[in-house]
Amino acid sequence: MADTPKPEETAKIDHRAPLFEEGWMNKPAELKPGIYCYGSKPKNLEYVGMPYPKEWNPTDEDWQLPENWKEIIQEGFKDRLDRFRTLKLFMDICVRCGACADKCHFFIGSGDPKNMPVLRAELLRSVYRKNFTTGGKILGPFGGGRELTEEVLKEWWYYLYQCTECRRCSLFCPYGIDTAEVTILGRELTNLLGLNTDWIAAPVANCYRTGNHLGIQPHAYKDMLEFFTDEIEDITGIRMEQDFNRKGAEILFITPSGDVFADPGTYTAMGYMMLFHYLKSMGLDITWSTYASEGGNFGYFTSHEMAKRLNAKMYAEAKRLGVKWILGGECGHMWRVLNQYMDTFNGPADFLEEPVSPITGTKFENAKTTKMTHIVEFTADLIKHNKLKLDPSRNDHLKVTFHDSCNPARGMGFFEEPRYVIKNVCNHFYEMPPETIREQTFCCGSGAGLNAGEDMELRMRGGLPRANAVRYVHEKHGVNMLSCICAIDRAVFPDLMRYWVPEVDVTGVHEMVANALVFEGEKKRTTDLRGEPLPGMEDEEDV
Amino acid sequence: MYDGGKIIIGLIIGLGLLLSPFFYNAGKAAKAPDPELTQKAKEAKVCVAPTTYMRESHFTLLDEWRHTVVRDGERYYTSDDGKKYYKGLQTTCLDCHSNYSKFCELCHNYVDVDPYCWDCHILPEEKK
Amino acid sequence: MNFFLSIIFSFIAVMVVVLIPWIGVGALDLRVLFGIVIPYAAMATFFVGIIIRVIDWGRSPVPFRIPTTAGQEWSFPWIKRNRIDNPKGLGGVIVRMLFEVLTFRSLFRNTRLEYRRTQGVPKVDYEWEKWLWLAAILFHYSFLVIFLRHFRFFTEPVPGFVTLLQNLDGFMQMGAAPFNGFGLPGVYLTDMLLMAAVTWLLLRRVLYSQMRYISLPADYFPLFLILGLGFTGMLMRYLFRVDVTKVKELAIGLFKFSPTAPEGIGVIFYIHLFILCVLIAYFPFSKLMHLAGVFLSPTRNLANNNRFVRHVNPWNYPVATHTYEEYEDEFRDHMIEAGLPVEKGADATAETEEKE
Amino acid sequence: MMGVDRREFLKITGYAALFGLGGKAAMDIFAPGELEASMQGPPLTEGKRWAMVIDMGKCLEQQAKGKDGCKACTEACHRVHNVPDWGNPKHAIKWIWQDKYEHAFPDQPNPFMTESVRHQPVILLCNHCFNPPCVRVCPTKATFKRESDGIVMMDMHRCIGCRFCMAACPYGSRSFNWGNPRKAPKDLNPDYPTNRDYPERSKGVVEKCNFCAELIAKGELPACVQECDKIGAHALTFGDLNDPESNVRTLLQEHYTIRRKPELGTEPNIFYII
Amino acid sequence: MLDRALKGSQGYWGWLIFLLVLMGIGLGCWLYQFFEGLKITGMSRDVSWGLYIGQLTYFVGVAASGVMVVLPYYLHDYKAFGKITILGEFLAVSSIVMCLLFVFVDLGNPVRIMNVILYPTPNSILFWDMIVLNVYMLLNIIIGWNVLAAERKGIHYQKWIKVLIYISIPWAFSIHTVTAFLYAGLPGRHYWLTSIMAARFLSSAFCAGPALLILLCLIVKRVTNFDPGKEQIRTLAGIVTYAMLINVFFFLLELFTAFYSQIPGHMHPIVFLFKGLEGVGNLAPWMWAAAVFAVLSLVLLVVPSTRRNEGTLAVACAVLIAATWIDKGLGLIVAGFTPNPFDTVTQYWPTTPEVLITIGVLATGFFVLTVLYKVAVSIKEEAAA
Repeated sequence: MADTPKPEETAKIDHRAPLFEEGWMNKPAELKPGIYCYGSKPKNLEYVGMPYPKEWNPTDEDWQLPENWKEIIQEGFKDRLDRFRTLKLFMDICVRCGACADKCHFFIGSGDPKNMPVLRAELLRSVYRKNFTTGGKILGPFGGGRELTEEVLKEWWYYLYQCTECRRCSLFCPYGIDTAEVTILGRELTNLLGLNTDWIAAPVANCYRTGNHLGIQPHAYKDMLEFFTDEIEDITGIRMEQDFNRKGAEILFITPSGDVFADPGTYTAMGYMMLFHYLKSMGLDITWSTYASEGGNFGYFTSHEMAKRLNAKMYAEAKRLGVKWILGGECGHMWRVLNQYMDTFNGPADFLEEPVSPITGTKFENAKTTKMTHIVEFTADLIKHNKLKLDPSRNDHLKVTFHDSCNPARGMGFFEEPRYVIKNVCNHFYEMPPETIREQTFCCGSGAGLNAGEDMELRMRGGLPRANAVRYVHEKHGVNMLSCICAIDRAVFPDLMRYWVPEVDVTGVHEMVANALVFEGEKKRTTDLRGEPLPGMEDEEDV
Repeated sequence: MYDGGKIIIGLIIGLGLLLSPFFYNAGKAAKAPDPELTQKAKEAKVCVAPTTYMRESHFTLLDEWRHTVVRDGERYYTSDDGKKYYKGLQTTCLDCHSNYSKFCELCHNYVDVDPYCWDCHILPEEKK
Repeated sequence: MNFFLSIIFSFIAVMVVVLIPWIGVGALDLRVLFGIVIPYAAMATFFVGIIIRVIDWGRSPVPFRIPTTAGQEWSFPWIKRNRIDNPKGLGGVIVRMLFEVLTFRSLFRNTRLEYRRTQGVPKVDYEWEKWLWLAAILFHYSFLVIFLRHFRFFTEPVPGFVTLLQNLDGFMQMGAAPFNGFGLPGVYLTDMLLMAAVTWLLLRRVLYSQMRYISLPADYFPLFLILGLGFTGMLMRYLFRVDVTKVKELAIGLFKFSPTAPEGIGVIFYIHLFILCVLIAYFPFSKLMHLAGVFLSPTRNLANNNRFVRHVNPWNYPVATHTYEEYEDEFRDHMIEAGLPVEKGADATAETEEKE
Repeated sequence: MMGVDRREFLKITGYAALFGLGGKAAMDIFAPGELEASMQGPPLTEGKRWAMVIDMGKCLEQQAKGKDGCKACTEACHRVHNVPDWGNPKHAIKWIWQDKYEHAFPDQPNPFMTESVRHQPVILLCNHCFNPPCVRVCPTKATFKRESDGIVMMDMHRCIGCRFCMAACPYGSRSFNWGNPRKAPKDLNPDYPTNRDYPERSKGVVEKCNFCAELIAKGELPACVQECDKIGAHALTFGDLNDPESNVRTLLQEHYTIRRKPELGTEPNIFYII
Repeated sequence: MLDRALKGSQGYWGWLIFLLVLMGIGLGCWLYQFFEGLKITGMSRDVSWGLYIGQLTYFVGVAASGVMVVLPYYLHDYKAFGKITILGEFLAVSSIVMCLLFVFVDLGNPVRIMNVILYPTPNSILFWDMIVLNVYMLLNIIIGWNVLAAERKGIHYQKWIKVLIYISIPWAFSIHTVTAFLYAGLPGRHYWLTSIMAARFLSSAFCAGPALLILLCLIVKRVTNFDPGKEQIRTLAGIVTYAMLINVFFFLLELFTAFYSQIPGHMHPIVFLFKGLEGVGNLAPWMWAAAVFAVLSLVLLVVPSTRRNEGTLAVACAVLIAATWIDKGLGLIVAGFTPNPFDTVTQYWPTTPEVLITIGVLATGFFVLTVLYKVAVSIKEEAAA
């Protein structure tokens, strides 16, 4: 693993490309340690039946490509052009106006011109022109065409895995060109040759086998939640029951496995559990699954097909358990896949019913066919109907800001619900600057399978714009808590904050909900879910 | 084709607009105008400048005249062949070309030009 | 290929485009070729090319519904949704597309990165960037108006809207300009706006390092072509006049399929016409196809209604999944031990093991 | 005029024509220099500082002859220059006109003057000041003093209608086209336009007496003077102030004359013999 | 930043739509004027400028007054005004927009407006007025926008902005001085031919402009979450008080010169205004109302307790604006033309279309003002939030 440079070093970024240079087409990518992730291990590819598994290192001269690799790419490219209008269109209509150029967090944080979304797509486009258009074939570089060589392939791999598919560029594109779509299909092409990163390949294999990307086996999963039960009892004095793989339950709950195994996501998981327990007496009938124990879809970072294979578990498990509908946890790309793909992939889910909140009776009309509701929607509805007794002052030690995770933001339009919930459970909420939130939100810098350890420099660079906005509210309002509704965010932000804005911690929304939730018969809370003392609460005891 | 209906309707609308001159003109007799010379003009044989130049640039000449008359007080114009003319749209040009509707207007209408000369300058009275 | 080479290449290409008719008509008097044959060929290329291209796009399906959601989605009645930026139905999509096509809404959002460092601490700011949007919108609208104004050469009688457009465009009576005849006939605002906007679009490619880096010959070439088109057009109108009645005779002849190439039209007209022909013939093969493409962009022309209206992927195919049975078979013992419910008893595991 | 000389500009066009850009060459039409030619008119075209002397005695004599006085000069002028009658004093356009003595020379009358003197009609027109304030204020040089002969001219193609000159003129000699002259009431202007050889004006421009620059160019006297002579009154004398021997200089030497508002330093070129 | 103007409350949009309706009516009337000529106005051969040019004069003053917040802040480092300089600058921008439009609608041949640039004429004050007004507008847009953008980003504005700010201060004085020169240099117009015309203009500008700014600040305070500040308003009130005193003083100087000298040409316009001349006295009630308003405003401003009370201060500002508007926006132009060069009097009164066009232009100005203030206040709210 490369040493991650100090923030002062990382901050030295030059966004200007040199005046006289040969031009990007002839400049091969230089694979810098700290920027790329390790290559995919053969066993992980083999487990899910991906082609050309091999032991390889991206810095190797020889990538052990099959003899006919050019044909494979050519065929794969053609096949995808025929199957995806997006790809065909996005290859053809870009005018290189440059509006997207400085919108990418990786370009902002690295200054590497090939991280401009337009150029990232041009890496593929140049080959497309050469291989599929008359002009490119005849005019060559003058027609913007470029031969597909091993160098180019390496460049593809290097830069396609430097995109978090956050779609911020697509927001600004006058034609709606979504570079994420190009990246996704580009990654599909590299996967045809067995070229992936292991940080994607391994979770994919894990998800496939155990249901979750961490590879947690069912009994361990249960253990973990039991541990949470103990913790909760310590804090609140209330003992709650476990509920797994129960047939006949009304609702199936699926959340990213990161919430179960990694701080601070674990506190969010505790938050879900407490909420469910709170509602149990009001008629909530919910179960967790160890089989469909992952919301996040790492297949989506590999190919559409792999995304579909992993996603299939959700409906399959719902069908097996005979639930009425599915509730989804706080997750990023899980919701992008659920919103944009699931029903198309694996629907129609006619064995399920339209989701209705058993507590408030609210029909979630917007989830009519997917039959899957977001837990933040669910909670917002509860709060709106006054079904929760909340004491927001228990979060008074927090000055909170909210990070719109890119997937629910630009892939779904999920902005108001989390804010509504946060504002009801804590008293100090501050927005980051408008250019960095809602639809213009900045990626955490580690999405789409990049939150490995070996590409830490890339992640810190990519997270710079987000961290910069957090610093703004931190300095201005003393914000000390960055909330989000994405497990990857919760996994990567602690590192990012430590690097750029120490003193800011990370939380999920339901951790704060649980903190504020007043149970009947609970003992006086002196700490929050993290075991940190609640200021003022000790004094109350004395009075 | 997918979404074929929508795409074809879009194409028809889009290209239809671009092709509209074809439809618009179809079946119409759009003859190029043939300006008529008055008896006086025919007799004079020559204008103040060659016909080609007058067809292309008579307004340039008029502007030149206007400017030199009003601002410099130069009232006379010598043509190529040494003939002198009093610079005047009404008094010189329209004196000869007194058939506005069969001379000026034909081309002006044909290429849709509506000069504001006639806001002030008086058209000759034509015998009907 | 660096930017310098790209510009030179494009510039020379446009110069060649100018020289061809100059020689062709000026020296060789090939009026029929340049006035009739090439325009018809170019128009045919243009229309057929566009149709083929669009149909080719149409032949690829839109397997997934992936609109960019730039506003609050439809959820509870008490949450204000953004009907335009996150449309749930056709109406919203139409409005969104209209805004996009007519006002360049996405481009209007454009910001410019401002990166500073003070004592090693980075600071990232975003400044509203309006010049690209402004130049783009001025350019496109000016081009549209100029195109429609040209209908006075394409139609007989000239429709009223063309006359109105000319009058509005020539509203500023800059006639009687200090240069002799320069303001006569009336100066059109769109002429100048177009040239200014295109010049800026060209300059920014050269001045901004990022733009310089991403620009290809295919970016400079159409800009030079359009500049040439505008420049020759303005030259013809304001300086080297041609006999417009003959020009119209030629133009309308083309549209009536009874083409003529009258004598006595200045070479400048043929240069103008040839540049136009090159531009429209080049159109279907170039990035200029964004004109049609913008309407087909799935991130903009689809509603965000996946959760309540199922989108069907025409090539959806069954995939191998890891079923629950396989899963339980692998972990059954652990599950039973942990007290997790299972479908089959503990002996089932033994059975499978035996089989293997 | 800006930068480029008009003829230079034509030359550029000509060169372009040489290269065949403009179709038929424009070059052979305008050989440089030939344009210079201008017809030598009679001596009247050579004045350097045109002026007018108005003999009020003669004028009043003529006025007394008619029942309604004499309006010959006004009528002639307005007929020749297509000046419409709006029928509304607020919108009136006046090139040459009459007003009472007390109004023409507001600083002259005294309380003991007889009513008839005070109300005596005086011929008024643009003073063609030597130092014209209207020219000073014009933002476009639409009104300008002709250097060759001192006539204060209007360029009707250039006037933007800001009416600054009207505010600046201390003599009320400038009129504005509040409406389109062609839309002036038909009953008041039955045979408008009265002179088909002279243009009209568009709405929104300022106009005034131009000393009949178009007639002078042909060697003719201004219309008002011609008319006055025609009816035998000879009250108006037009001539060159710069020529010591001229008719006007002679009159000025022989008579006591006054000018309107001389204290303003505008140096009017209209003199009144009283 | 302009996107902030696209998001607003119903009241905001309602107000904008209201202004748009007025603008539409104004545009309609202007088209009528464009096709019929200026005869549809109340202007005449004798009173050839009227309401339009009066408003130009008045709003040049309002525009110039922006300097009254800029100067103390940047030259005297009076920190409190830092909060509201942007309001002053944006008021200046929208005022100039109105000024330019008032010139435009007053032209007989608006289509030839480019002639002013095509034939630059340095001896014409109108030419210079065009230059100073446009440059002042540009200066204020650039300065206001960049300073605001810097504030949004929490950084200091660029150094070159400071240079522009220093230029803008004398420039503000120049716009009203040059505008005064439009009138003060004309021979034969006694009411205008006074060397303290520019001084009078500036004094009336520096009371009327800040008075309007005070009212705007009070409105902003009411309808938004941004509070321009008590101290700021108090200081502005002080400026208004002094400027109004000087303004009235200057007017009294004019009265003395005219009536002690007893020169008819100097007396007549004033007599015409306050009493009427040759039976035309339609402005007299207005002028007396202005006099009463002026006195009333001075009383309210000079007495400390009413000056410090925001309610009475608002009344004082409103009547002061009315008084100065009648004096400068109505009386000044008409009286300059009256009596005319023939010592006779022609009555002027604006016609309905003329008034509607004027309202249309005002609505346009306030539209620009509203949008600019919306942006400024949104940024201020964001920065304060």
